[in-house]
Amino acid sequence: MMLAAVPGFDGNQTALNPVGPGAAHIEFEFSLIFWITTAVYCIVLLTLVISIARKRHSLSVIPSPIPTTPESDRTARRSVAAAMIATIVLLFVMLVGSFETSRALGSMNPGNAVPIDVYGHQWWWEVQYPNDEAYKTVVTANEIHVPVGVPIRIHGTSRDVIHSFWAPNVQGKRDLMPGYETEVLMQVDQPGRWRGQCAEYCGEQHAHMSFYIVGESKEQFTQWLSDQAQSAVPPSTPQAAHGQQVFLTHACVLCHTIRGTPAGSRVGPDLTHVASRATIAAGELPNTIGNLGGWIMNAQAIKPGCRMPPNQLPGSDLQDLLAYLETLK
Amino acid sequence: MAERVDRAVLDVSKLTTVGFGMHSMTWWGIMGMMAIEGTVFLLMIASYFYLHSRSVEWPPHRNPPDLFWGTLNLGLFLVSAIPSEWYRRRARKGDVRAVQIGLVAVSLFGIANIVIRYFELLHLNTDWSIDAYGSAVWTLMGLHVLHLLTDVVDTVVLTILFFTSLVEGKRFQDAEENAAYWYFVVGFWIPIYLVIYWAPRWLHA
Amino acid sequence: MITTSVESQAELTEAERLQAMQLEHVWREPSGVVGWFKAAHHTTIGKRYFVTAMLFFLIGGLLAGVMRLQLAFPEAHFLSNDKYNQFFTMHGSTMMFLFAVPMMFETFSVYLVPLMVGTRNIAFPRLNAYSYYLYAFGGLMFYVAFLCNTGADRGWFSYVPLAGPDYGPGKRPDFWAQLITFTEVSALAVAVEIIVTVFRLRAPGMSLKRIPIFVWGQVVVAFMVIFALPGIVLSSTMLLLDRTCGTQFFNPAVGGDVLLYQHLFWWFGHPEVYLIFIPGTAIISTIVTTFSRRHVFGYLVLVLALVATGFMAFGLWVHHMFATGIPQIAESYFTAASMMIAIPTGAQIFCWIATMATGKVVLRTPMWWAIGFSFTFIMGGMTGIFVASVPVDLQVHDTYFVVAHFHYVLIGGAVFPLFGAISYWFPKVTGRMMSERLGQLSFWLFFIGFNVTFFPMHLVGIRGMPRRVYTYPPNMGWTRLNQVESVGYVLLFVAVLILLWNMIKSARSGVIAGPNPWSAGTLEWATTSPPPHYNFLHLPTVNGREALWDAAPNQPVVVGLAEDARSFLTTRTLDAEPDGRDEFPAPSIWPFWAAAATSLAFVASIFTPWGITLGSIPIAITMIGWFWPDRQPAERRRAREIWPSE
Amino acid sequence: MRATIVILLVTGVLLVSGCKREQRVFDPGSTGSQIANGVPLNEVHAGGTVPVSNASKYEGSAYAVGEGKRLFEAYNCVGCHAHGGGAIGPPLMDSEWIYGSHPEQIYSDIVQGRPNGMPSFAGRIPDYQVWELVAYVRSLSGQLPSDVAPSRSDEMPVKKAEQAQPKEHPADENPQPVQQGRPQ
Repeated sequence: MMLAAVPGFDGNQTALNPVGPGAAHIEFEFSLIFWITTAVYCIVLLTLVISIARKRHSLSVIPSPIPTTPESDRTARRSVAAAMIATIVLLFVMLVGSFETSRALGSMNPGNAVPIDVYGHQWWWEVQYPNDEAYKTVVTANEIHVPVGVPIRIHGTSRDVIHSFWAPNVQGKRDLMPGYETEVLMQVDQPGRWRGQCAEYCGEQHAHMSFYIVGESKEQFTQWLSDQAQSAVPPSTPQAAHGQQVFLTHACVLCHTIRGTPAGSRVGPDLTHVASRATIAAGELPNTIGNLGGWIMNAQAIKPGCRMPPNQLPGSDLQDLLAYLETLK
Repeated sequence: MAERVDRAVLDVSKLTTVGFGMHSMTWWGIMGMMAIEGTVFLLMIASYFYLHSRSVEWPPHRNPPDLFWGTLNLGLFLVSAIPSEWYRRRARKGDVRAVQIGLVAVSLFGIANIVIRYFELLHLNTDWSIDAYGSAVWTLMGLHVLHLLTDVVDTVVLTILFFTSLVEGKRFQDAEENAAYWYFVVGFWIPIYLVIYWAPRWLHA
Repeated sequence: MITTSVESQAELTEAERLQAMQLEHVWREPSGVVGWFKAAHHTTIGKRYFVTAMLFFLIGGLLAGVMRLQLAFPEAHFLSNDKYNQFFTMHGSTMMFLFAVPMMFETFSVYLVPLMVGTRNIAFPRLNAYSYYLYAFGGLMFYVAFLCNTGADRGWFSYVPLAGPDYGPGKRPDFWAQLITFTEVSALAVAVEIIVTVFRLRAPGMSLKRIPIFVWGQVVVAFMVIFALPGIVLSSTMLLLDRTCGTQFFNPAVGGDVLLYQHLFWWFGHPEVYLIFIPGTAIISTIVTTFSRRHVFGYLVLVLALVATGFMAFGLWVHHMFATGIPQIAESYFTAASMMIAIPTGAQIFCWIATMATGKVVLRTPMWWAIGFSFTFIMGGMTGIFVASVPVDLQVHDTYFVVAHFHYVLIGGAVFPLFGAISYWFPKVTGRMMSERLGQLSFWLFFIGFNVTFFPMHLVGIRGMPRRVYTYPPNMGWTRLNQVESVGYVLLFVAVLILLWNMIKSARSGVIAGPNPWSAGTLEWATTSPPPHYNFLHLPTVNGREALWDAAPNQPVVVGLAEDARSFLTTRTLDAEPDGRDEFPAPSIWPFWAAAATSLAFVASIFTPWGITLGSIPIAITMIGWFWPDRQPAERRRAREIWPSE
Repeated sequence: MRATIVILLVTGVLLVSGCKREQRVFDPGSTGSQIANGVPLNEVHAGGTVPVSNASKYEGSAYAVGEGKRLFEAYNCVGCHAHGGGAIGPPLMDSEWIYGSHPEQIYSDIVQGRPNGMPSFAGRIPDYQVWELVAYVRSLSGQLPSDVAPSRSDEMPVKKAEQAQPKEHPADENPQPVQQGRPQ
């Protein structure tokens, strides 16, 4: 029944390589429909080809129309009726399968689910781990760490246009729409990095709006969460200290937050722990010092139309700024 | 006309050239237009209630439209159906005089409707750019104004036509269909009137 | 070469020759440049629709080619993201609004339906001309805008808020919205003409159960157009109002709602898909009948299937919105409804197979296209079941799987039948046969190219590639498949070129076809090829489903219509018994001016809310000019009037 | 035929204006992305030069003005100027211009800052963003063509959409644009 075996469908962004119950249920229904429709397709077209081959007539002369009577059509009538019945039965099977899957998805126990808020922005994902004590609320971007084997409740909406939250290995997609709050239940059963991507056309950089769901053990997750809850470490080296000054006196501070510093704007991603993330620019580039530098100098060359302006800092300033950002683990 | 004797024929030379209702091409055309525009009206009304279902207060902190002018217009529309129906029936008899009088009357009614409509618009107590409610009300109103204007222009033109020497069977068909279209404009004012003027009051309570 | 059986030009008597000359004189289209804009015969307008729609098909195809080039390599910079977004939006909008509907509905119904029901012209010929000019002007406007970097770039659906006032700077979405207005007005006009033509102008004896399936298909489509298009009339108008007049329909901050747009759009958008392939299936029924040399099997089933599909189309729109998170109960309903659509479609396919299995199959080019249709369209139907199932749709929605699905449905369900129809009716329209050899060559190239292009899209979609992305990362395992698709495009392109070459060459030097080269059964084959402007020397009467096959030895013809005027016969809707005589209006320049005035108003309204208000004045003037009767014919008619005796 | 020509003429006009209006320059290039600084406008400085023509490039592009509108919020101009009506800072929708209404003057207002609270953005945001802000600010008082100025926003409507804003007539409207960037 499983199609995941098929080479090429074992990637980290495919519906046929489920790593959670949600995607698994869907993969089952997918396979069910796949096998039924494939069989039907072959049978129907085989019949078509055979009947043509048997009744084929020479091309040179177009014969005069042949008379037909209800009698002469009796067999045809019977076979068509049979085919119709078969069709209806098979449709019913697939329909029931579909309902069952929907029910299974609906009945994923939300009781002890870990709440995570996701906000779509043009063109990145804001991720929050709410906490009753507001100051402990963790804010990060484009990377959703989740404990393996525990149900997750994603609560999402959009800050601008319609986006669609979709990590196929984990769960089906859900649109995030301005004016609507939506909830998706999901669960990751395998540790690893599962890629997701915006699936609703959202403008200039729709192509570069991806994120990662990072499945990790409960311990790792709690550890990560408490780390993220911390404010940024104060710069230890003079270079980093100067880097922080660069950050606070240039455009950066106008859009970004670094908790523990005066920088508190919510326009762009929260950078308090930027160095702990594996990618920048909504999953487009690995988070290396080189990429980060290029991104700061001219993001527009990398991701045309994105909201990050070019910042042509003097070389030394840039080095220090990068050094500082690298300390934000 | 010369026909080969051996050829079986179906002679239609005795059939009528003037037909009313289902026997007239124009009637079918008008029906088509009504079907289209009716669907637009219905979908717009549906949108109105959809927007209502998405909002907490309806109308959002403002008064519903004042009843007076709208109701007055409703009354006028209904009365105008009387001369309309009268000349429609006379048209089937080819009674030029009656159709002339009827058309003049309905044109006058139509113009009166437009004037009153102007005052209606002044008393909607909302604006299309304030909120979705205002937009819906004004669009619904605008749709009906559009039809009202179109039909009044049609009627006036037809009236003029009926005072020329161009009157023929087809014109009487036109006259009848013009009445039919007027009923459409009048008929759809009733639900739209209820939606614009009464829905806010009922939904508010 | 083929020998055409049955009636080749029967010898005309002297009387008939005179009659023909008289009709020719009365029905001739005005000549000269100005005359070109007056023309109002359905064959003339139909041909113009065809050429224009074909042109837009080619342009849309070229746009697709550029996109395939961009997608052939990961992170390519051949097209900027800004350009790519315009390209895919223009491609979608062109194929839907400027090619598919005008071609499958307007072109075919305008040209063929009056011939198939055996009358002299389409109902409301001036409206017909008007509809064509509006369509042409709309397309012109859309592409002039594109040339000045104002090409629509928010997708063929232009969802709010992305296309709304706050996130769609400039005028791009406004031009899109007005393109909709143009094309929908022309489609609605033709819908009314077709319904009235079929309900009132059928040849005596063509009762409901004898109407050709092709005509049934177009009638169903006409009704769908009438009830579906108002949905997008509203949504595009609201969008334009929000953008230019500051209304708040889609502003969540003050009670507006972004889903309202989607509901209205898909209320139209889903039937749209069906009104593109229903004519396709109707064409297939026609071709299969002719080339299986027997009355189609299960006529009633086929007709009911078309009607059922038409009705169901309105119950499915939400299945384009599953990902927005709709209530479980609604989900279940729309899943069931979407799957049920497979029943009427399946019924049609089984009937075709039965027809072939019990007939004598002649594998001429049109039949090959019909077979190609079966392979592709059924595949599209199968993947349609994936999309219909809510849970599965949540995975494949807005991925390349869906792109593959609807290209199989639309190219399979519309373009294959279209090319079949071209090779089938080409002799009727031009009087010459198309080359069989080139025809089959183009078929095989197209068939292979199509599958090479679109089958891999299923796979790349399942591997997680979303739609409407201007590029993709190299490490996703999408590159190879995308390159295969791009190669397939080249095959498609060549195939279409060969088809065009075949048309041009055959139109000049093809074998003379004669009135009925396929010895088919429907009425359009009962007149000369190409048909004269009066269509039939004697208006025919009908004695069976396939008028020519079932004609009685001495099938009567209609006489007694005035031949010094464009007169025609009206019949009753159900039994098609003669009902009355009427007269078509003469060709006139006014429809053209009215269309021009309308176009100006539409374009102006993009830039100022006053566009429509002030623009309506010239519209009113031209319309009055259009409807104002001429004295001479009026007097003639009055002289001969016969009033109903009540 | 004639009407086709009319249509073509109309669209021809759109063509000319259209190309400019729909221009979307994402990567402003080395000059535009230089960090703006407070130097006098007429003084040539690597990338800092502000030719008078520069303004029209941004005021002609609907996209640039739209970006300006977004930055007006992002950089919290609304904090003092509200949505143009003014609060702590002066209103920007009227014809009153303390330091002149010409793009170059507004540019230096933003870059150099002004007494009583207007901070200087010198050394912070890139040059092209200043110009986008300038273009948007001028759209607030209807100085831009209505097909370029932004439509309504998806927020509580607090004022007419910029594109519907009647054109204000500042005192210094007519005299030539100042050669000297410094406020007189």
